[in-house]
Order: sequence, then C-alpha cells, then structure tokens
Amino acid sequence: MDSINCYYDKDNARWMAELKGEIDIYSAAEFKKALNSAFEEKIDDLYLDCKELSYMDSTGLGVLIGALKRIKEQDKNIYLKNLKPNVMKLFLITGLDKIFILEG
Amino acid sequence: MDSINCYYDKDNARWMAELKGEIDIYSAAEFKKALNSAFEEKIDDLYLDCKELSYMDSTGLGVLIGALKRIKEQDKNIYLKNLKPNVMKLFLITGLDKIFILEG
Amino acid sequence: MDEIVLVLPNKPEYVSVARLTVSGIANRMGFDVEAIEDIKLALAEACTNAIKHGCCDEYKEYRVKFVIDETGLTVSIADKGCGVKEKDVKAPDLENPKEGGLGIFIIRTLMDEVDFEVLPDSGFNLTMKKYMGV
Amino acid sequence: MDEIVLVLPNKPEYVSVARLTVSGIANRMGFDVEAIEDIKLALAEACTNAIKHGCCDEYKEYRVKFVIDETGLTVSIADKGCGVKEKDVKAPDLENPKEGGLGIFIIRTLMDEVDFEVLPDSGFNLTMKKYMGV
Ligand SMILES: Nc1ncnc2c1ncn2[C@@H]1O[C@H](COP(=O)(O)OP(=O)(O)O)[C@@H](O)[C@H]1O
Ligand SMILES: Nc1ncnc2c1ncn2[C@@H]1O[C@H](COP(=O)(O)OP(=O)(O)O)[C@@H](O)[C@H]1O
Repeated sequence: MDSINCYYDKDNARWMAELKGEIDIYSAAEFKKALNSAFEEKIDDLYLDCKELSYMDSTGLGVLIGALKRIKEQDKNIYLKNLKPNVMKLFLITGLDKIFILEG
Repeated sequence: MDSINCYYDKDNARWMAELKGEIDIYSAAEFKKALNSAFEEKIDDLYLDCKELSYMDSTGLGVLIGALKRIKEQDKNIYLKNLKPNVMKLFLITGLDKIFILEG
Repeated sequence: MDEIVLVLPNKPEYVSVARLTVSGIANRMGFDVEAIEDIKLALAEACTNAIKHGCCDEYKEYRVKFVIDETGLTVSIADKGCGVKEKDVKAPDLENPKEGGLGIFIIRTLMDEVDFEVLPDSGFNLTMKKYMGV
Repeated sequence: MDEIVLVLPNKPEYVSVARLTVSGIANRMGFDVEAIEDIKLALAEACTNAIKHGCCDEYKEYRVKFVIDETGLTVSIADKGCGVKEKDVKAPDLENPKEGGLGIFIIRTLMDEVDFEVLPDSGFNLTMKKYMGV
C-alpha cells in the first residue's frame, strides 16, 4: 500500500479513508495498524474510498473482517466505494459483498 | 512493440511512423520489416514519433542504424521526436544523438 | 512448452515481484486483463501461504514454476515447510467470516484446475492452471 | 542479504518478463525512476546477449540472479553457451556505427560495477551492480 489517510469526519460522525496502491501480505500490517488506531480512539462507521486501490487479496480482507468484528458489536459498519473490477470481484467470490456495504 | 504505423506523406515527401510500446529483441524484427518494406517502395526521409514508445534497447538502435545506412547514400536521414527520458538517454550515452536527428 | 522458474525469499516484501513476473508472462501469452488479474491474485494467495505456513526457520526460500503451452498457464508454488494435513484445508464458513481461511478458496474459484500435494520433508506444493482461450 | 533467481527460456519473447521482474525488485528497494530504467535496460542487454550468443542448441535456458543488500542491487546473468574471448568484447566505434556491438557498452555506462567471466563449459557470466542511494 502506498499510504493510508484516515480521518474522523465529525459532521457525519464517521471515519473516512482513502486506500491507495496495493494491499497484500507486505502492506496489510500498516492497514491494520491504521484501522486499529482509529477504532481505539472511537468506534464508529468507516467509509473507505478505493478509487486508487489497484490490488487487494485475502490479507486485506482479513484486516477488514477483523475490524468489522470489532465495530459490529456496537452496530457500526464498513462502507467501501469506487472498487476497481478486480477488487470488486474479490468481494463477490468470497460472499463478503453481503457482509460489508459496497457502494458503486 | 504494440504496432507500427508507417505511411508516406506525399506533400512533404517523407515517411512518417508512430512507434508504440516496447522495441526489444522480440519486437525488433517487426520494426525492421516495416522500415525495410517502406524503403523498398521509396527511399526518403523518415520521421518517427516516439511519444508512445516506452522502451527501446540496442536491438532497436541496430534496426535504426541499418536503415540509416541504407538511406544515407541518397542523403536522406531519420528524424525522431517526442522521446521519453529513458529512450533519449539511450541515444545520448551511445552518441547516436549526433547521427540521427532528434527533435524535442 | 516453455518453463520459467522464480525463486523468492520467504519474505512478504517480494510477493509483489511474483505478481509482476506472472503479469508479464500472462500478458505475453495473450490472456485478457481479467484473467491476468485472476492469475496474479491466485499466485499471491499461494505465495502468502508459502510464507505464512511453509516457512520453517531452516528454509529461507520458496519456488514458483511457470509452465506455458497452448492449453494455458500452469503455476506451481513449492515451499520446503512442514506441509499440512489435507483435513486442515477446508472451505471457509462464509456465514461466520474469520480473519483467515480464504486463500485456497479464492485460488479454487479463480483458476481452472487446482491441486496440491504434501511430500514428506518437501513441504507444500500447490499447482494451479488457467486455460487459454476459454 | 536477499537473493532472487529467475530462470528463463532462451527465447526473445521472455526478455520482457525479466524487465518486469527487475522493475519490481528495484522499485521495492526504493530506486528512483531513472535508476529503475537504467537497470531494466542493462538487464535486457545482457539477456539479449545470452539469447544471441550464449545459445548453443543443447542449452535452452539462462539464469538471472538478483542479490539485494543495503549497498545496492547486483544482477548476474549466466548462460551455458560457448562463452567468448575477452578480445571479442570491444568498445563500439561510434564514428562508424554498426548494427551491433552496443550492448556491453550500454551496460558499462548505466551500471556502477560490471564484470564478466567465461568459465569452461559454463558459458558467459556477466555481473553488474547498481549502488543504492548515490
Ligand atoms: N504452503 C503451505 N504450507 C502448509 N500449510 C498450508 C500451506 N498453504 C495452506 N496451508 C494450510 O491450508 C490452510 C488454509 O489456507 P488458506 O485457505 O490460504 O487460509 P489461511 O492461510 O488464511 O489459513 C492453512 O491454514 C494451512 O493450514
Ligand atoms: N552471453 C554471451 N555469450 C557469448 N558471447 C557474448 C555474450 N555476450 C556478449 N558476448 C560477446 O561480446 C560481444 C559484444 O557484445 P555486445 O556489446 O552486446 O554487442 P553485440 O551483441 O551486438 O555483438 C558480442 O559480439 C559477443 O562476441
């Protein structure tokens, strides 16, 4: 992953982040750390813009599932938008499009 | 190389071509064939637009040198424009920027 | 039939190199963009497993073999780890998603043929094939 | 120190695979765009030579080894051809350009260290290094 930019949007009471580059076994640790430190501060919905996310595999899904479990208890969810076809396909074949909320 | 498009510009009495993709040991043969068949039809100046040429190595230079030798006898030359930095560097380090005519 | 071999250190940072190498091969063979993405992902899952499960301390590398012929691209990923028991490789429970357990399922979904064998003292050997032109 | 090995068939169509692989490695190491282009070109020249000169019929492959450490990237290209006599490897005559003879000159210009050895019955082995952070 090239970088992750996570900030809290007070007006809408949600975490926002843009994912860039690739999330694989190498970069997943950084992704996990970013989400963990956000949810340590405050548990709330998370909106991820994946417009510039060119690649993700099961290591990225693992981080997302772990994060979702943590916030589900408080009825929060993870929203993903602007997925590239290959990333969208990963959610579809694993059935995780029914667990996360995919937009566009 | 993805493709080479070679046509004769009658008004200006010159061959024109756009180079695309990569010229290496695999694609150089196609490049050579295109230039040969042009010069078989008519010996004249050749203008190459390299805007979309992302890579070239000594195999491409070899083809250009061979072609130049053939048309030099009749005082024609090869002009190249819009070279990407890596392709420009190849001409500079080999001194071939002084043999071919590089524009921009 | 052509064969290409790539030997990589058992380290997360080089899985992206395997992805680039296989993209180049699949692209050269004429696979379309979607198929190339499928193959890249399947290979990355297998490399991830070789690193996560196949890495006994003594063995510092794993090997990827690409076999190219008219019928398609066959990729084998072999580590020298401790192997695995067949029964440990199960389908994920999609009703109760867990952090892990999706890799082999993804590979099976994306590739046309998948096979694995565990050889005594030679670790896990996963072979997968994508057909050409179907 | 990490080591990556790529074994390729003696065929022109796979030189692009070597370029992609080394781009991935050099990019992961943090080389800048110009250095990555230099390394790609130098490697392609060496692979081209392995195919053109190092290909006796019996030997159908050549081997590229990448060694990564803090000082930089070292790439060795070894074929199993008939080798070459040192005196045959000369600087090109730039006043009288010829179709060939530029490959090794280009490699020497782009890389920080270049060395080659000819071993009896093991062909040509060219080693080149690009320093990190200079
Ligand atoms: N290279 C390997 N070496 C040993 N065991 C492996 C290997 N690849 C997969 N496995 C086994 O198969 C199981 C399922 O793998 P996978 O579906 O990728 O999920 P995960 O790796 O997240 O557990 C692993 O938990 C492991 O027990
Ligand atoms: N892998 C190799 N095996 C045998 N000879 C080689 C090899 N690489 C280079 N040479 C020798 O070095 C010479 C110079 O190589 P180079 O500068 O790349 O120019 P070219 O390949 O166009 O002749 C070659 O002509 C050949 O005699």
